[in-house]
Amino acid sequence: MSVQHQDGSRNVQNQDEQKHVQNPYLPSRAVILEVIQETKSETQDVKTFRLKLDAPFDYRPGQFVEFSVAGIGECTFGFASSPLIKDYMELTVKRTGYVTENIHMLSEGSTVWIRGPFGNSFPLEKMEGRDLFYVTGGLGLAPLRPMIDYVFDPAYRNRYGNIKMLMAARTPGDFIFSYDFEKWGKMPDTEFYQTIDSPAEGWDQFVGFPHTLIEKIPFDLEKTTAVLCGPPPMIKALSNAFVQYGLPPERIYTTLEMRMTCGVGKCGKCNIGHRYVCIDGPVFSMAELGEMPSEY
Amino acid sequence: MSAYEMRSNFGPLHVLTGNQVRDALEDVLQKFTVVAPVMADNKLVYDEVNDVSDIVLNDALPYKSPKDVVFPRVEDVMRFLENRVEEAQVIKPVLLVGAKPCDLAAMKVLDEVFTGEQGRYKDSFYSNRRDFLIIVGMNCREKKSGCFCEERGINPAFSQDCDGFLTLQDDGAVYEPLTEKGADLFSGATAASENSVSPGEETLVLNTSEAEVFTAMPWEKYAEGCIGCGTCTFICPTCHCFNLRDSEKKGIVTRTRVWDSCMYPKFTLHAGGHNPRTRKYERFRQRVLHKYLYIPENYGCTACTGCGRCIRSCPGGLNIRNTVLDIQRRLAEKREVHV
Amino acid sequence: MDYEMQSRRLAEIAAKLLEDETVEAVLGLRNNPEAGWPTPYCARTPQDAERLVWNEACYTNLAFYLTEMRGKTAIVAKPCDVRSIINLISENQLDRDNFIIIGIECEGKRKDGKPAPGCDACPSSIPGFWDIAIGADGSDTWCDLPMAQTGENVTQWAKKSTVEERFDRFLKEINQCILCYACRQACQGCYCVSCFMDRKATPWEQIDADTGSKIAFHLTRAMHLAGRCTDCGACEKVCSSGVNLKYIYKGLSEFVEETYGFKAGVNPEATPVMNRYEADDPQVAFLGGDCIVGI
Amino acid sequence: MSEQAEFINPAPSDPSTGASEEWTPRIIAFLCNWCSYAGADLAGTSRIQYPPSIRVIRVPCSGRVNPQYIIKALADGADGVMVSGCHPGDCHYLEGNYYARRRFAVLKRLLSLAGFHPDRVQFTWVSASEGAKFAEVVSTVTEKIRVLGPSELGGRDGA
Repeated sequence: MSVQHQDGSRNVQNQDEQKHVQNPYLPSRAVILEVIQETKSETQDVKTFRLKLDAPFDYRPGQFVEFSVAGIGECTFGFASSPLIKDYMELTVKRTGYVTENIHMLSEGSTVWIRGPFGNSFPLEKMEGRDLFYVTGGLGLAPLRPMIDYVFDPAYRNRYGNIKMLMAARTPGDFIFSYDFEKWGKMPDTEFYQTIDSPAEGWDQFVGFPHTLIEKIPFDLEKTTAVLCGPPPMIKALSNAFVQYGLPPERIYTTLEMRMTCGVGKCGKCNIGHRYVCIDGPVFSMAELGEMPSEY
Repeated sequence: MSAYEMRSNFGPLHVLTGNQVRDALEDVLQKFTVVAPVMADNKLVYDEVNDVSDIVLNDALPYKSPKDVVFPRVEDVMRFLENRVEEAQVIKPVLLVGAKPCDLAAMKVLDEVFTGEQGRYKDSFYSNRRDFLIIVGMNCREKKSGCFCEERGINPAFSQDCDGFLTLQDDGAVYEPLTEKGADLFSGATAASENSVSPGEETLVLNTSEAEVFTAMPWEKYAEGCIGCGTCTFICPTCHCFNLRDSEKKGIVTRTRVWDSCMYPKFTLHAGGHNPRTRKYERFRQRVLHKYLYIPENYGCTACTGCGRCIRSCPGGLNIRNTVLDIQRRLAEKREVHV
Repeated sequence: MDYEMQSRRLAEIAAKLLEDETVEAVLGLRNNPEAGWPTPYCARTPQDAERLVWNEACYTNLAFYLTEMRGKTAIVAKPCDVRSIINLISENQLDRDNFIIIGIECEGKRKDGKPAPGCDACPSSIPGFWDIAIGADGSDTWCDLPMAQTGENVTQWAKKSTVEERFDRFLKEINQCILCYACRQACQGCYCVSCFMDRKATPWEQIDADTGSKIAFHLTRAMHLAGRCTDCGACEKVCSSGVNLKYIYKGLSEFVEETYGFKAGVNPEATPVMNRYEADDPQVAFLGGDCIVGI
Repeated sequence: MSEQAEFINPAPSDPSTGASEEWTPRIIAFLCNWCSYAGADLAGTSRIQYPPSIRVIRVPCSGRVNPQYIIKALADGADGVMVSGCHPGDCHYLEGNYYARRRFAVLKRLLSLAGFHPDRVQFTWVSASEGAKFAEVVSTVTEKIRVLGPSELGGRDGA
């Protein structure tokens, strides 16, 4: 299992990783096993790709991968499937640019290239014994899914307390992984909520932005660690709301997205202050983010 | 052990006459691909040499930095074959002659970033080229307008960060081998080495934190005049941001590494359309702080060598040295008030 | 040319404008010994006005900066700056009520000991358009100095040369290009918020710096500048690689003038030449047509 | 200045070299939907023979053909580019081809200045009823480009 940097600091380093001899830029081959259409809204712009890798692949929840299509280019995606699944891995891709558009055209059996895993991960050990509060917006559910599935795994479930999940999306059709919702909602000691931006026909759950809703979901301030993921404005509003509510910023975690090229802290693109999102992140606590310039 | 104690372990000094320098260059030209300062279109640049008479060894600082010997503007790094990828790694040995102390210092920064222990990952593409590079440094006796290497703690007369150092004198030169690779490149009458040169003191540094300078300084004023052309980053000896791109030729997809520049808005543009740095002053701030704050924090060395290239070539007249001096002054004032 | 008198009068005028609060800023050039040549400067107080300079190295085209100014501005403009300003007004990029032109007579600038790019072809020492005049002797009247006008006539050259010669010249220039886009950034005509080379979702975007990308960039840029280039030479002045492609833009200007009778930077009211058509436009360039274009 | 690093294995040989058949130029043809594309259709349905050298891209109007497309085609190694639209005055959108006419004139001068042979890019007007003319135009253009030989820039994909 690859090394983690729980607090994002450079000093906590694993000897193995320091002596990284293999060329980190060389990708390995993978084949698409299945393409899953996620969103049911009109644009249908989110698909999940299930990949079979040539070489065994180990990662921790929160890490990301560089995904390339030869001749098109490379893109960064967070893992979207549980690391405990060894047969395949999944990546969720929204069609938004040149590369992702081409990725969306791929079908079963296509060859793609993968390098990674890169980045730190959610501090799972540090969270042991605590209640967890997941809040996600739209595609932000994807990088959190490995952690959700990991924690729900019978082997690890007893290490964590109660779980609250608040999933947000623009419209009912925009939820990704909706086929998992029933399973998650039935888990013991778990509360599962959904919200959409504006009212829709036949919708009986929350309506409104997540930061306006956390007051309606009672949680234990002392015992809870919050994990957020979503678009930058949502993260900013939501973390403010949590902090105002009394949750210390050290116990709010989020995962950032930045434009990236190399994934190994060289290309300079994901630089926020002296930190590189690709090696110091992508998981940061709000306390760490508070010290960094707000260029994200 | 300080690097300076290691001097002279690789042989004595060689005192060379002008003709001997020529002959030695003639000799190395047979063995290596030589990159040296040459005139091209009225500008002195580091470029590949075909004829010894083209080499210009004098006090002028070449217009562009020699970084593209190890980090080319465009380089093929790998290609996709049917079931695997292949790395481009057959590289000819290159001898860089006449690199000025500021450029040697820059090479050290690049080494640190790409292959250093602090960097966690080793950049193989860079180290492939770096391992095949021999550098012969050369002294610099003339301070150009905009040069401030001494404020950055660089001694223009000598540098340890190379395989051998050529000190030009009025009649001929003195060559000092500094590593095994540079041991017998030039030879002449031998002499004992004098351990008199020492590096200067770095005065132009920022001892501060991001929170203190990020919004408190008048960045918009510093960046006034910027046209966003990125010239500063392209001729900078330490700028190393890059992009990886695929191109297809004759059915084979090759991945290329090309320089990128933080002075372009597109540099940080997310696929989703969000851009963390949309304004020119924000990008200039990134460039200054990356050199003077972020790299020092991560790698322990300031990534500006005081070569003054960006100052001389900026169409908008932006000045990194004055910017840092002004920040220093403002910080000092602020701290005084607090005391 | 009396640079000293001109500078003195420029400082006086700028100080006065700022003192009266007629303008918020005076856009000009200041001495920059570190850079080695005068660089753009924005004077905002009457004291700042002292720093404005005017000498034979003041070759920067300031028109581009005018589009970024907020508030009322005075701009120190030589003939090529004014041509650019006229072009920008005709394309609705500048509001004429928002700035004052301090026209300054200029007989050509020098860069690195040679005439600056564009200056050898400059048709007149007098700006085409001004609010306040500074003549060559520092007075408020123009001296109308004789101009050398030794610039290359690109059409003539092209007609005499072979296709191979033209291709070689073009390739020689673009081979030096590193696609840094400094020419685009400095150009008065390149004000697009998102350049065709920078678009996110298209494969047009090529920064591989291979020959195909360079051809695509430079020719498309030239195409976009057809009938809009004011021959100020900013593209060549800022190029760090010494790429001289102004001859292409100039050749197109000559063509547009000869075929459609349009010259950029003359009339601020004119509709840009590529934005209109005549029903009886010459049928050049067409198969079987009168192919005067095919040089 | 620095040399490109090489790959250990030599590049696989170019499949396009060594072809012994007569060389046919690759010409990108931008055809206006309303006139020239219909003209090409008519040529087809009338079974008029013309060289198989063009790769047709249908556009709504000749005014829609961004000069960038033509430049990009040439820069990527097309042997020639042909653009065909409605006759002046017949534009489905009233004036698209008038704008295009100016644009093409300037573009052709630009390409000449840059040393592309002027014959590599051809503009023409073909109406929906001119099937025979379309075939004739394609033959003429192909012949002109065949005389010039392959593009100096070579095909990017080598196909």
